[in-house]
Amino acid sequence: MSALDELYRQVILDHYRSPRHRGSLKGPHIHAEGLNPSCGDEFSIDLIINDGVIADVATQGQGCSISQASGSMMTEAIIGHTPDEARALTDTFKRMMGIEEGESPLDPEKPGSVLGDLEALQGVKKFPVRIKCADLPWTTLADALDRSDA
Amino acid sequence: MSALDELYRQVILDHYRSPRHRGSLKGPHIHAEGLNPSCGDEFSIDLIINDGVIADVATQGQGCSISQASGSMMTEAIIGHTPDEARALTDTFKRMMGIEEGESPLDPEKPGSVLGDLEALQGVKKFPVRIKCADLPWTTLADALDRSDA
Amino acid sequence: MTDLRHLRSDFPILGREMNGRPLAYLDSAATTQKPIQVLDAVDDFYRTKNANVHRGAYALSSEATDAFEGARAKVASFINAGGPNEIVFSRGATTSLNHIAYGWGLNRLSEGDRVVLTIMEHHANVVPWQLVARHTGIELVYLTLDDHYEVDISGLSDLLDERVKVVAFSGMSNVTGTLGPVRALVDAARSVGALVVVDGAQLVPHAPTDVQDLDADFLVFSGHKMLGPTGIGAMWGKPERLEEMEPAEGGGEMIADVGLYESRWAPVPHKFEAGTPPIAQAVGLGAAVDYLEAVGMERVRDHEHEITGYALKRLADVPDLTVYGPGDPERRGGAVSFSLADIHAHDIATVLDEHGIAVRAGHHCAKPLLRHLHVPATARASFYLYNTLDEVDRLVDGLLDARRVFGLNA
Amino acid sequence: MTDLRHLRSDFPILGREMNGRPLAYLDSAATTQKPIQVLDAVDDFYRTKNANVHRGAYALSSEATDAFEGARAKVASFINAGGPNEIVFSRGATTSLNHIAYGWGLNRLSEGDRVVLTIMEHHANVVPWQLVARHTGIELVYLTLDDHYEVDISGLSDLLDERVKVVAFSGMSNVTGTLGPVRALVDAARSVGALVVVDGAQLVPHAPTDVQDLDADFLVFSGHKMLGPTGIGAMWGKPERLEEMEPAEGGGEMIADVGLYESRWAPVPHKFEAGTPPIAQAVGLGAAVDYLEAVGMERVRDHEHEITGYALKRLADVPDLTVYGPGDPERRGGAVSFSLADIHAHDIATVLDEHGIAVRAGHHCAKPLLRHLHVPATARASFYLYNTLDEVDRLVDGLLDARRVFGLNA
Ligand SMILES: Cc1ncc(COP(=O)(O)O)c(C=O)c1O
Ligand SMILES: Cc1ncc(COP(=O)(O)O)c(C=O)c1O
Repeated sequence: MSALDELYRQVILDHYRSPRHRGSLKGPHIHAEGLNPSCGDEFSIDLIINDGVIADVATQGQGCSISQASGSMMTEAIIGHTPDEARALTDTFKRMMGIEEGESPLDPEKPGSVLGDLEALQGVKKFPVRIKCADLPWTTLADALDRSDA
Repeated sequence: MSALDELYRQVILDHYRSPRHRGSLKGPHIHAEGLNPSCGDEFSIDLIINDGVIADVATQGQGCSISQASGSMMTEAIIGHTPDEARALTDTFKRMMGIEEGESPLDPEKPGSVLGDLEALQGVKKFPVRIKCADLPWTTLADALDRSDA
Repeated sequence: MTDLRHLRSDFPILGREMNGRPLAYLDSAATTQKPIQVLDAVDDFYRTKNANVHRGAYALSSEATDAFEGARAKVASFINAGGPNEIVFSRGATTSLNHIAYGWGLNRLSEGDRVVLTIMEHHANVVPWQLVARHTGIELVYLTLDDHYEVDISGLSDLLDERVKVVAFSGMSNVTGTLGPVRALVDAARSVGALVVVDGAQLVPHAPTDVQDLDADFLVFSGHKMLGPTGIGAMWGKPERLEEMEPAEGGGEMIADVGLYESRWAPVPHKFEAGTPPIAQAVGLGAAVDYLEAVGMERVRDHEHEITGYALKRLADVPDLTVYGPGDPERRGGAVSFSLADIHAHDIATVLDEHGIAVRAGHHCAKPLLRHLHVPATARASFYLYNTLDEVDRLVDGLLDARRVFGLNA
Repeated sequence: MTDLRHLRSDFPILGREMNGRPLAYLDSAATTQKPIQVLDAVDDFYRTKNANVHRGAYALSSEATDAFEGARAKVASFINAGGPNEIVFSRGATTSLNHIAYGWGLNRLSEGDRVVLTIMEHHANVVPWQLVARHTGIELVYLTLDDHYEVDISGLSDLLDERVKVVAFSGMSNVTGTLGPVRALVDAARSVGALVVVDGAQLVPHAPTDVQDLDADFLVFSGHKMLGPTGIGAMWGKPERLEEMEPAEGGGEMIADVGLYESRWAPVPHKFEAGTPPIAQAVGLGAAVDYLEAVGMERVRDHEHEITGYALKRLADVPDLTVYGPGDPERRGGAVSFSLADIHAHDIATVLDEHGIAVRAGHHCAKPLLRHLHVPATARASFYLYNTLDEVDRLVDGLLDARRVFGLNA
């Protein structure tokens, strides 16, 4: 597979074209917005945390397939988890992408076992300019969780 | 004679150290000020024109030996002359210095015959950075004469 | 075809490979590449003449000053200015526009005065006026674009009254390639005595420019967009306007005298050049101007018309591709913005990059325009004298590959 | 002696002849010469990486961005800043001081507020405040120099009250070599909550600088005075101050969003860097910093102390020569201003130029100081790492020849 085809895997295009948990939430929720000023990509997130668990999530935004797909996959990965688990996931993701230091957490023998669909974003690592695209939703999530003090 | 000794001839040093017609004039006079902003040299001139003739002149200023000597010699050269003669002299001087286009007006056979002491300033031509020093008093004079409408 | 292919060897970077393919640099609206003639001029300046300018009483400093002022004279004659003193060097078009907004605007405009802009302005011709508005209460008024991507001047006469003090517009849009309607806007401004500021960042590099014909009050442009170094640009101003304008920056070299509480300014243009100027960069810009003049600005323009026309024709064959900009290559510049199906502009740029093709993606520092066009980002190819028709073909092939990668039929 | 003679071959221009003699360049306070390492870094950037920064979605632009941001990181670590984001690139010290005066002063100061300066300030730290005073009504207050050419801080406590909002001063005078009394002025400013701005144009190039120790709010300096290219400089700011400061220039790259009438700014430091920055020049400054670090700033300082000490000693033997500046070489910088008998400074410079020696003559952009010293112009020799004791000997010989030319006994 060429680097391009590895970058734009089917699962990524699918999340880009049909983003999950799209929209906004009513009621007591946490809201955060992220912007990548250099390219103009935008991402915002609403979270509802009930009984210490992320009960619902909705996102809005515009931008490239990488940022939007990363955000869509993120929503699926965090829903039903505690804020601390979401934080841990954020770290795992950032380590996989080389954004944070540390060994890649993935198991090369069993693709998909650690981060599920998100592992498809590994192809972005060959495109350093695009890493911040994949990162935007996660930085916005981290910001939201910080605000919640949860 | 070295270029330096040609530049700083005795007559120039003499005018520098004992400038002629130094001071200011009272009564109906024309006043103009000149400044060379890059080096800070200053020169100002007072003229009294009676019956179409420059009857008196006085200058003030500070600056290098070239600008001050040029101004001192200028006063001697213009006093008693009409404004038009002073303008013509200015042109002759500027042509000698290569500031204005045209053949040098000097007679190499008879040094001093055209511009008197002022011909000593020819040595400045070898020092292009200093030409504007020699020119400052003359530009100020031209300015004064323009104001007088004489 | 005005074949300028032989010039390519003057540009070392064009020999580079990018992702395994020869580099096709289609981003000259952002910044241009530099010929060795410019690089050598800069290098030679540092190696043989470097000293600070204007202040020196020694020969080296006077050589440096001559080189710097010589560059000013070259730039002046390049745009047919009345003389070198009508040229003020700056860091670039942005700084020059800020100088005008602050130096002229902050000192001479007040509450209720209006500045007319167009919706296609680069942020460099929007934000400085917004900053000055904060301090003065001036109002910004925008002309919009019509369906053909031309500045809509139909409402212009209604808009004109004595409140309009400045009309400031781009000579050519860096997004749509739209040419500013210079004649109409200058006449309109004159009819109410308003100042005319032309942002020539995309104009001066690409076509012969004659400020006598233009008849504006100010024209600004950047060296790095016309083969020159980064860090240098210029403002041309009408002598009367330069006289009446206050300096926006204070410091050394721009003064006649400095007192403790007040100062007097040096003559134009020096009063606008506070501090040590970008000396070597001005020398480089002078060399860039020499280079462009040797090629001939008519040829530069003709070459770009040809390549832009070819690009518009070939892009029309790519399914689901929309070009944002006028269709007639003779009536537009060589910045070609487009979108392709549902593929985001950044993804287009990434695919093209893999093909060795450099295009820009994003809002191109023109957010008001992109909002007006209802598109968050476009991809943009832009051309200069070193580009070839082959590179356009490669662009089209790259776009077809983007369709493939995104699962669209090619 | 910290012998740095071997470095001279890195500086091509130092091999040049001037008026038939080897060039003795004693004007580094005006601008410094550039080593090949810096020239090569700039040239290489243009030949292999040139693209606009931040905006690109292609690999070349990301290489350019990495080079530019890498330079920011180098500059940050050179002055021990908390991180790269504390560094704002500009055209030079003058522009940075204007940014502070406009960005902070114009927006946060008002009538009756006071800015404390010293009489030894360069025009770059005087005129911007005067310009801002026109729009705000702030008052400028000056500390003077005592008989030993030291800043007189005896009246400081009387002067301090809640009206004092800014204390801005030079780390080292470019005329007298006087070091700004950093500790006393920072403490004084802190006691009334005033902002501290240090003009480091002559400080940062010549001695190790640690902004953590300095404890100011802002520090500015110019690349061309520290072996770097012209057209680049930097401002360091405390993070809190950078956050609260408004941008002085508007344009592309400094925004988060641009509306028709209002905009939001990008994060620090980008909000202060409108438009295309001096990209290649930043890369060159990064290389200059690498060079200085390889030599070691302690050695640079020690070398200058030594050469300045030797110069002060030798100049004392020239009859009728007056040095304007502190006598102890360890307590001053390497700018040595002097007058000689009744010979005007320009005439001194001309005579020395004939000897191949480049010194500056004039008011050195410090008219308030020269008025205070009651001297219309001085000649100034200033030293850097590439100067030698031989050059000092040649300076002294030249001065003796000036006496001869002016008919004074040698
Ligand atoms: C139309 C237009 N104006 C102004 C600018 C700003 O130029 P610079 O970034 O060189 O200051 C640009 C460059 O992007 C431009 O395209
Ligand atoms: C003390 C001081 N401050 C500021 C400046 C201004 O620096 P620049 O001309 O590089 O902006 C200088 C340079 O002459 C200086 O010596």
